[in-house]
Amino acid sequence: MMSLILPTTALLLLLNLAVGLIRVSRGPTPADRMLAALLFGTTTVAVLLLLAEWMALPALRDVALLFVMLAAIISVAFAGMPTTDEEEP
Amino acid sequence: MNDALNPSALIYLLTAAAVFGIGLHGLLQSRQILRQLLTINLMGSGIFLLLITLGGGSDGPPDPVPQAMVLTGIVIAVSATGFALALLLRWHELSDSTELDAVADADAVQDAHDE
Amino acid sequence: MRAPDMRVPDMRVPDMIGLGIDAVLALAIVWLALQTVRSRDLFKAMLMFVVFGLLMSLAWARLHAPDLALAEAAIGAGITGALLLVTWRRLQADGHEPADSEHPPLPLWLRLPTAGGASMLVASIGWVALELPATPGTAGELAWQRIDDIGVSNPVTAVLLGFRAYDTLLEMAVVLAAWLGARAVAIELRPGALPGPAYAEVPLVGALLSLVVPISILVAVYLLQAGGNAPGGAFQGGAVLAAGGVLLCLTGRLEAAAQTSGLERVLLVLGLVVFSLAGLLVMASGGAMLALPGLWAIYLVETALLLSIAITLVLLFAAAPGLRRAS
Amino acid sequence: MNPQEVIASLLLLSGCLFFIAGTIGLLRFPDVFSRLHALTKADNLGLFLICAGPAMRREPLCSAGLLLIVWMLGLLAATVSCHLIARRAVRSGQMEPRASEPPACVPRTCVPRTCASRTCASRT
Amino acid sequence: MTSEALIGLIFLPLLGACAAVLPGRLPTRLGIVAGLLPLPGLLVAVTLSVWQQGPAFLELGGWAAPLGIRLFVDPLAVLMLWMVAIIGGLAAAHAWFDFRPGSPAGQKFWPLWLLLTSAMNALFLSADWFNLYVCLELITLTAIPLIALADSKKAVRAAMRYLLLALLASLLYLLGVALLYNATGTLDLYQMADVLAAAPSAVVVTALALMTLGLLLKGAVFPLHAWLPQAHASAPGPVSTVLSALVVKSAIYLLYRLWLWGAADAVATELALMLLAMLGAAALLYGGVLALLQERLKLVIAYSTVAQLGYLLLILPMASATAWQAGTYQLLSHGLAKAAMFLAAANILHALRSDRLSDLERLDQRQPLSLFALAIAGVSIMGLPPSGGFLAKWLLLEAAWRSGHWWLLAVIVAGSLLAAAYVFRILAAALRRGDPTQAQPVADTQAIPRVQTACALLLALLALAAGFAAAPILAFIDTGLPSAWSGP
Repeated sequence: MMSLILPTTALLLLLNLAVGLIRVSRGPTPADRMLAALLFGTTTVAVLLLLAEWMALPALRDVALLFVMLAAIISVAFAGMPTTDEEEP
Repeated sequence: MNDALNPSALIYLLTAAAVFGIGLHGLLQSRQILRQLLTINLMGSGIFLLLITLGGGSDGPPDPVPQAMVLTGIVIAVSATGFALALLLRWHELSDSTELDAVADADAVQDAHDE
Repeated sequence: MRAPDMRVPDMRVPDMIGLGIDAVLALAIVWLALQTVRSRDLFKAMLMFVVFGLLMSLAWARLHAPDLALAEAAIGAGITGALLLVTWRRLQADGHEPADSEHPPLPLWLRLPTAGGASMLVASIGWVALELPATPGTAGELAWQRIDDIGVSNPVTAVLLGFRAYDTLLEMAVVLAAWLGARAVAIELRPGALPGPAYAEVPLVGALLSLVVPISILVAVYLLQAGGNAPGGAFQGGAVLAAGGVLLCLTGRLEAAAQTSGLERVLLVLGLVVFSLAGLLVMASGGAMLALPGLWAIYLVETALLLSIAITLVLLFAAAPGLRRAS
Repeated sequence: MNPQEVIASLLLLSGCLFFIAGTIGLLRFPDVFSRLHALTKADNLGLFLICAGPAMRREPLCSAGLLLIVWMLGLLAATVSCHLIARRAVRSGQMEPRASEPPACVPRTCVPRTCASRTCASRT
Repeated sequence: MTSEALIGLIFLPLLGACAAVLPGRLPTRLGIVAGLLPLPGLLVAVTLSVWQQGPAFLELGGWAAPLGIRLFVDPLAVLMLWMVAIIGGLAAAHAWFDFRPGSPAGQKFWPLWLLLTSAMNALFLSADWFNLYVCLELITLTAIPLIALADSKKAVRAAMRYLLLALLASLLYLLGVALLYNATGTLDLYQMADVLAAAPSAVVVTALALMTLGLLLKGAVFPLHAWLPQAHASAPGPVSTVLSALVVKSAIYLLYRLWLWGAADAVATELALMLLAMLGAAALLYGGVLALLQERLKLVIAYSTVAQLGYLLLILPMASATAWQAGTYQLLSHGLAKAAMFLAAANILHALRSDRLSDLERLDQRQPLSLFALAIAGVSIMGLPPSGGFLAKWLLLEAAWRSGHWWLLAVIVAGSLLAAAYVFRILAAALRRGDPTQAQPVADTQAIPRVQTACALLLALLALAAGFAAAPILAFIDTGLPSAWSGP
């Protein structure tokens, strides 16, 4: 049962992520893209947790831990960037 | 390796090839140094993926030697990228440009005049 | 669910779902690579590349390579992305928007067949290679057989610090060379090269720092000690520690200094020196060069490597000769 | 099949639902600020449920603890990230709901009323 | 004793580089002295051992080949190591004055220089394809910042271009290595050579082609040479010297290892060797013509490198002991002569503040010794007797004659004529009297340290002496013919 639910959930989340790629691609502002990238970060963490359980690779939980820990770095780097003309509505 | 080709290995193999080719295409297409660095990293990822796919295709435990090679490769790639970005900043400061012009031997002959 | 008759499909269906996961992952990876190359907006391209790294990490997980997933997570999410974004910001600082020029260096008829042909070549050759009969006595099989001689149970660590320790040592030299090179070409620091105090005022950032930085140290130590018998090791740990440092730089807690301090210099070469000297000492006492005697020596060397990698990556990120605490 | 597994499965599936809801929000909400809501709220709840699922089945407490830490850190990261991104968006003058938005967001009614009105309120 | 010496060759400069990173003048000096001075002594031990006991392997960590990494030393490796020690040592002595230890420039220069020395020694000794990849990257990441140290716009542009191409080249090489590992299950160069014939040919041919392409790019072989001239011409003097005399040769060295050892039994080797020789011939002619067209001394010398590298590839299809002697002797004599020319050019550039050919007039009065060094080295490049270059080209002609590659004879002669033309063009520019009314006063030249002049002169004399002392060197080289050519 669990061996069915776990990969199914992971697959659903991945499909979800793939759909979310549209937002990164479409933008229109850098903030939108950044936001979508953050969504991917969270989704990836969830998928890793599921895979850790399903593939019996507990080390993947450490990977998930790294991702949540470091997710903020990119947005901090992003927020420090100057705003440019193209973002002006 | 097993006779029946592991389909998931095949998927990743095709991915590796595609990523490598896309990276190469991007490298040939762009003059923007930052993007060229991205594409070089893409090509590297393609090669790493190929190494691991080929090494893990068998039924037995995954081959640790390609994994160690890829780990080494990842660290080298990030080091090289770090240096390349520093050099790019220097180039930007000196030339006020973020790209390289086309390369030609004619440059060198011209060289005496544009100093 | 219901009865034993579900057992048989129960074995098969998850495999097929796994295949579905692989397929979605592969498509997303290829699409992201394509977007990295194709999008005219460089910021978008960089972001695509960062997301590409995220998914590569999932791919490593699927390929049973958790060590690589860890490295990709630590380096991709923590270092490369921030490095790219900050460089882009510095390039923009004087009002120039880096954008692709209209004239690619090679004409389309040359570059499309080249890249397409190259990838088809790689695919077909890989295909042939996948079907190769396994040759007995390969390096990988031997590594599994002789792993007990090293004294660690993580085969990747056994290869990195045992069988192929020399590669790792030279790799540390590459890391050092990258920093030396970056310092040799370092540009004059302008104010605003790193985000300044204006930004440190955001109260949430303080909360983030007070949690993430200690945890990054903790996780680095954890990964280091885990490296012996589980995925992890000096490189992943060093990258995590460096990510903590990068965060401190980004939030203005650390700022660029014009000089490299003595401590920084010592840390930069520590990994290389400890590794080399350990190898030489073993040789001097009658052993083989670089044959580290036992687990304690491996941990000693790994600790030094971790510190060197962390400081090097942070300094590479700062693109400055040194760092100091912000006043 | 024991009750633990049933609960875990339900948790996982509902977590998945929240993620999907978040993505729908990301795709269809009209501007950055409303999209932020999708990310911070739905996804973190989803992450919590997905962390809770495996934790149900875990015997050793420490790995459940690790999952808890993962979730807490995710919460923190999302909070800080969204705050910073929103701050930056405000500074760059994106308060206006974008008129030029492609029709991906279609009917106005799909925008949560609170969200839209808050955006307006803070603008005036 | 040999194994300690081999380890020392790699680790002394490496630890020296670490010392040079530390603050203060003393650690830097200590690092330079301890990292470079003992190398010739160690090499004497290695040479004697190879001479008496033949080529040797050293297993690092005590792990046998497919599992661990081996070092391998044979006459070819010894020759390259000697070149690193001598050319690198004299160039370092030259650099001592421009990059004083303890000065800001010296702080940047010396750690990179020592690491580069260590990386080249490691590359010439390594017998493991992946380890060679790491060595190549280390060379790239130390050589390029050294170019950028010149800090002109031109140098940084050349460095950036070189870096991007070198990274691409490394990736192509790595892809080849990845495929080979999968086909053979080993990364060891010599073990792989034994099993390569049994591996599926499609994989092997592709892998070899990719590795060769990468190495041709790194070795600046025509038509992939475009990055080289600017990079070598705009770098600081001592750096140009090692780049031209040693760094590009490391890629050619690996091509030798790949095709004459590693892939000697693989399919299509004959065809590949012939193709490489054709590229060499094209490089020889194209580089020679371009060298004739340059207006700056350092660019002439850099294009001369593009041309002279061509000779090294010409020997590949000849497959005889004479051809091997010719190739290795060309490696040696070109290295010495090119190093002398670049150091002399650096002196001239420093003294005159220009290296335009039109500014060189009355050089015989202003910089007599540097001009002398340039002329002697030019003799070797042209291949006039009694220089080492003459011997190399003579052997090459003989080998081409014997193997019946008539077209190569014509190419070699044409290449030498072109070389003579561009060297004489330099000399003519240097001896020109110019218009006496506009002549610059001799006092305009800047004095340069005597040691710097001496380094250039010494290298030029060594290039000349290589023509006299040939017998023992050739006898030594003969003990280590490529495995493919060891037949009669």
